[in-house]
Amino acid sequence: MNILYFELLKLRKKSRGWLGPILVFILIMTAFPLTVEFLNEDLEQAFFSILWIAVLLVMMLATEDIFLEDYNDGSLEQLVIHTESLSFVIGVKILIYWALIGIPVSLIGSIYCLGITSSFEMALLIFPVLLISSYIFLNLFCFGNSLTLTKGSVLGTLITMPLLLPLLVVLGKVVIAINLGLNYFDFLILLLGVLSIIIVIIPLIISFVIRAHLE
Amino acid sequence: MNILYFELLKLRKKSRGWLGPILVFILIMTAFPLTVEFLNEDLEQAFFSILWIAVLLVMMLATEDIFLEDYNDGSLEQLVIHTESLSFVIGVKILIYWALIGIPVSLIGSIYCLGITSSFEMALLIFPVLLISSYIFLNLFCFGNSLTLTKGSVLGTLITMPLLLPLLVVLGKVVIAINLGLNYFDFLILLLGVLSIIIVIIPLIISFVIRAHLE
Amino acid sequence: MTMTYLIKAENLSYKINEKKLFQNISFEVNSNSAIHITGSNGSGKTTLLRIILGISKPTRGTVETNLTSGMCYLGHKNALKQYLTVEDNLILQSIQHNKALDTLLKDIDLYDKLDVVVSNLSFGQQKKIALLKVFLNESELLVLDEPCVGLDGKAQNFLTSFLQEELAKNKSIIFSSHINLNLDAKSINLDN
Amino acid sequence: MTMTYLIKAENLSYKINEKKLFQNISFEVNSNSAIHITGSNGSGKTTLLRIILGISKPTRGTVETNLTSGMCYLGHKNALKQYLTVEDNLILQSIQHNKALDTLLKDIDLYDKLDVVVSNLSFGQQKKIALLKVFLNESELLVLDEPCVGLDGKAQNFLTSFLQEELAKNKSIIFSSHINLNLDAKSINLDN
Amino acid sequence: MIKKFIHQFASPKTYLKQVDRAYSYIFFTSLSIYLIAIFWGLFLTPEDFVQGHSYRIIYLHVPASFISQSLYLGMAFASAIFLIWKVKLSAYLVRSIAPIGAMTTFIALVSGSIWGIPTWGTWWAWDARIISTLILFIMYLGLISLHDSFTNNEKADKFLAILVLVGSVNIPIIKMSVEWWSTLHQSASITITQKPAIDPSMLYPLFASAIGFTGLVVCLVILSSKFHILDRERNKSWVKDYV
Ligand code: HEM
Ligand SMILES: Nc1ncnc2c1ncn2[C@@H]1O[C@H](COP(=O)(O)OP(=O)(O)OP(=O)(O)O)[C@@H](O)[C@H]1O
Ligand SMILES: Nc1ncnc2c1ncn2[C@@H]1O[C@H](COP(=O)(O)OP(=O)(O)OP(=O)(O)O)[C@@H](O)[C@H]1O
Ligand SMILES: [Mg+2]
Ligand SMILES: [Mg+2]
Repeated sequence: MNILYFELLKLRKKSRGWLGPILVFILIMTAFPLTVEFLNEDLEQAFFSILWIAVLLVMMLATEDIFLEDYNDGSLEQLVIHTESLSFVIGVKILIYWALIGIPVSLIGSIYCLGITSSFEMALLIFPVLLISSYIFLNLFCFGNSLTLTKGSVLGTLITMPLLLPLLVVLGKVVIAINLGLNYFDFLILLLGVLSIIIVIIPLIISFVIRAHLE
Repeated sequence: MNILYFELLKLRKKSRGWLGPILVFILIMTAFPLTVEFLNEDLEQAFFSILWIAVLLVMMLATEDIFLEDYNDGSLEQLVIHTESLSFVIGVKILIYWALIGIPVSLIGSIYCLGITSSFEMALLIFPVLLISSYIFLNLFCFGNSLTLTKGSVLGTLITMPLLLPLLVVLGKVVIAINLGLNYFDFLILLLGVLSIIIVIIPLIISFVIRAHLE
Repeated sequence: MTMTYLIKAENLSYKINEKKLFQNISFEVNSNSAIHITGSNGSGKTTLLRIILGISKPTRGTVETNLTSGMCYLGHKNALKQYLTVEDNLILQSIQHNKALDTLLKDIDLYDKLDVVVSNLSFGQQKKIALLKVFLNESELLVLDEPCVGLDGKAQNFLTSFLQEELAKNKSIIFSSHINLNLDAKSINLDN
Repeated sequence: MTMTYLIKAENLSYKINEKKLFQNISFEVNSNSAIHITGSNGSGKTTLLRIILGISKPTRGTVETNLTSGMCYLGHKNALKQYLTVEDNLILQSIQHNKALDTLLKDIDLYDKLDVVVSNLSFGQQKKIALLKVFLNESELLVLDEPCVGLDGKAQNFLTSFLQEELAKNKSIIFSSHINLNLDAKSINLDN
Repeated sequence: MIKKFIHQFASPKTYLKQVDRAYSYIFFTSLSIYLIAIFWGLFLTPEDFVQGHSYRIIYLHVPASFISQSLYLGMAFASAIFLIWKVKLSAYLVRSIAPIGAMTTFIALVSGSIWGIPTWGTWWAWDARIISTLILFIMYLGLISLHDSFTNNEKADKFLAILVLVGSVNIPIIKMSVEWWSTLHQSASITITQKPAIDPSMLYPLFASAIGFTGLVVCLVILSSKFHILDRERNKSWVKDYV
């Protein structure tokens, strides 16, 4: 489990890598009520829209050079030479990003949710959704960025966004489901299902892609 | 005016630098109606909130490594050695980023505005506001990034955030002003005033900061 | 009775965009032997080493390996994190802080730089830090791509004598270099 | 009658974190002369060159310059954009496409690489591209920080003979190098 | 076994030969079918009760929308073959289908937008089906730019195939978008399980136009793949003979 320690060590010093995205998240969530004078219900309506987009953007920011730095300085080569299971390492790496960025963002998001909707239940229900969706976003962005490793993150974004939009739609549905007291758990299970597939497959695909890049 | 041509050449090939942010903008604006099932009026309310935040984010993305790349590959050193007026070069550089990212984003933003509010007047009035605010955002983010050139840290974001929030508030007011048919031009002149100060001072400060970094 | 080889390359050819870089390179690396890959800039030395490492695939030919304890590779890029201190970088490369490391650091004049951020080190000092991994390796094959770029005379001598010792310890070395390393090595030239 | 100098450095000292890097370095660069700065890794060669260029400030001492046509600098970092082709990089460095360039490119075996993206070039080839700026410069003073790192023998010889020609043309050169360049140069050693 | 068979059969050379033979047949039959369908649809069917004449754009809109998704499925299929059996031809096909797919998706979007003006009173709506079609369009653009961003074609093929496969999860979502979300847009009026919710007098020409349009698009794919193959294999000896 050295890789876990190594990644943490790197991120600790590179606060831009994890604190940055979290700060951006806070910035967005703080700024949006400022931008328009909302009535209270409107605020609530817009809140979730902003919330999901903010989560998406933050995960995008967080993963922007998740592999690029290692590629540029030659660490990725070393990794490919020295590790048996590249996909495992990649899985762990994504996990750490999630732990350092996904979890705080989910927490902060729930707190904002509490602040805006004043509904403790809502905040509680939204928290696991945030956790899962941030993890899915992270995985997908990592996939896009691995494909376009040397080509810059635009292409990465262009490629990943279509993969994400369906998830956004589902997230919109979840909010409605919570509001109406409907099948919230069905959605949660759906998301969990998607996550469990992604968590296994994406690192495998990424490791394949990275090997192909170095070739 | 070689610098103009050079920057354009670089950006042309590095679509990440300019096409990327524009794409992200489009994707945010396209994705947000998906995230919640809005009624049409709600959509309009949330729209401006999303718009300003999207513009802010996009300018942040665009400037992320506006100096870092040149610093890392040694071009910045060469620039300092060979140019008399570093601050002029920096001013031009920001201008180009604005032309390539700020203007398209403002245009696209206005078009979305037309699409969502169905008000031609609104779109027309919002366009100059977008132009000016994107330029201001760009300048401020460039400043923040120059400060934290080598640190790979969030310091830039932290420093610029307090500078940006008042601007966001003003932008929120502008929308209300347009909606109510009130002192829109006062706001426009206010923004122009801020811009004209920033446009002169920021490049000077940045050039100073960069020299200090290289020392 | 066949002699065991560590690496056996047969008829390696490499093409880029339909242009041949090198053709029909064959060699064997046995324990206790060094191979010096020479050739002008862009002749494919780095490419060949990467093929041996298994990162790149040759257009034609095969590489068979017979290693028990892996290889140690240092390329043009030195895999250091510029924003971390020397100490943190050593940790990242799983180098334990022990006596051997201390004496090494003294030998290469970097003992007092442990807590300096790598980006503040000079070009040659960075290369030296990257070489630490090589100096402390425990693998039987060293693959070094121009290891003495940027090193001063003293460090070059240190490297050469280190490599000689390694050979004496029955290890094997494949390296590319434009500078002559005073090593008893079979040389393979990639220019045609 | 005083002789005119291009650069006159007097009593340069440089401290980092209260530790002396070098002390009391004085020299003059006159036209038609070369200065070779030597010293072990981390002895301050790059720092000294950057002081001469005016990028860094010495802790003590002064540098007076007397240049009419500027300097041409090539450091460890080669100021190439990895994602652009060689051709675009030349444009960025204001190098016109003309006969001189063509013959140069042929001399250093890069004529067929004009439309290759720099990141696809080998280490030495990238250095050569960076040196093109030096080969085509029109300034009276060349400041070169280890210009032959990674170059093959042929390119090194080419560089040496180019520098000799430049000297013959009344230009001046300050360079640092661990490799001996066979140039008639006054050397300044930074080790103490 | 399978591998050997595929490799022999699916050499670009044989592919081009076969396709050259079939091309003109496909082109002329599908062209005539499409022309007949359009003539039928435009002149021989009655005016729609609600929509008036404007509904007749259906003969462009529906086939284009349908094909744009089918092409993606085709790409996904070819990508899988490429990644599993390393059949070069499928990689070529994937790359050649992408721009055609982008084109048909674009036609679907534009024809839909035009249709929206008389029927919905707006040319654009933030509706699931429309957005998902837009997403499909973006996906096609992404695929093309990904492939083009690499100078090394072999790498590009691999990455393209992976992306196509990963992206194919979106296809069912696009397909089902109308059922899953309440939208402005029509849901499928022709399903296998239910009786068509459309008048037969419109249905038959619609069918015919779909078939004709498909044939025409196939012709485009053939042309595009021919260009692509000749370009990619331009250094092979057979290409010199072929040209
Ligand atoms: C930009 C706007 C539009 C887009 C992107 C769009 C997209 C699509 C798509 C993707 C299909 C599905 C084809 C299939 O499932 O195989 C479709 C079918 C259809 N569209 Fe649209 N559409 C748009 C506007 C319209 C408008 C304005 C109308 C008419 C009021 C319309 C009427 C239909 C009909 C009747 C079908 C056939 C449904 C079926 O039988 O499956 N569409 N469209
Ligand atoms: N996409 C490409 N297009 C054209 N040429 C390429 C491409 N990719 C690599 N090359 C060429 O392949 C060769 C790679 O050589 P390699 O890096 O192995 O050289 P080397 O022998 O290590 O040189 P050096 O001594 O400079 O390190 C170079 O000549 C480079 O120009
Ligand atoms: N922040 C810092 N803390 C400690 N030491 C520093 C710091 N910044 C620079 N140094 C030291 O200053 C010196 C800079 O040397 P410089 O880069 O000029 O060396 P050089 O002679 O060019 O060496 P090389 O031959 O390796 O290129 C190095 O010894 C480096 O360790
Ligand atoms: Mg090399
Ligand atoms: Mg140096």
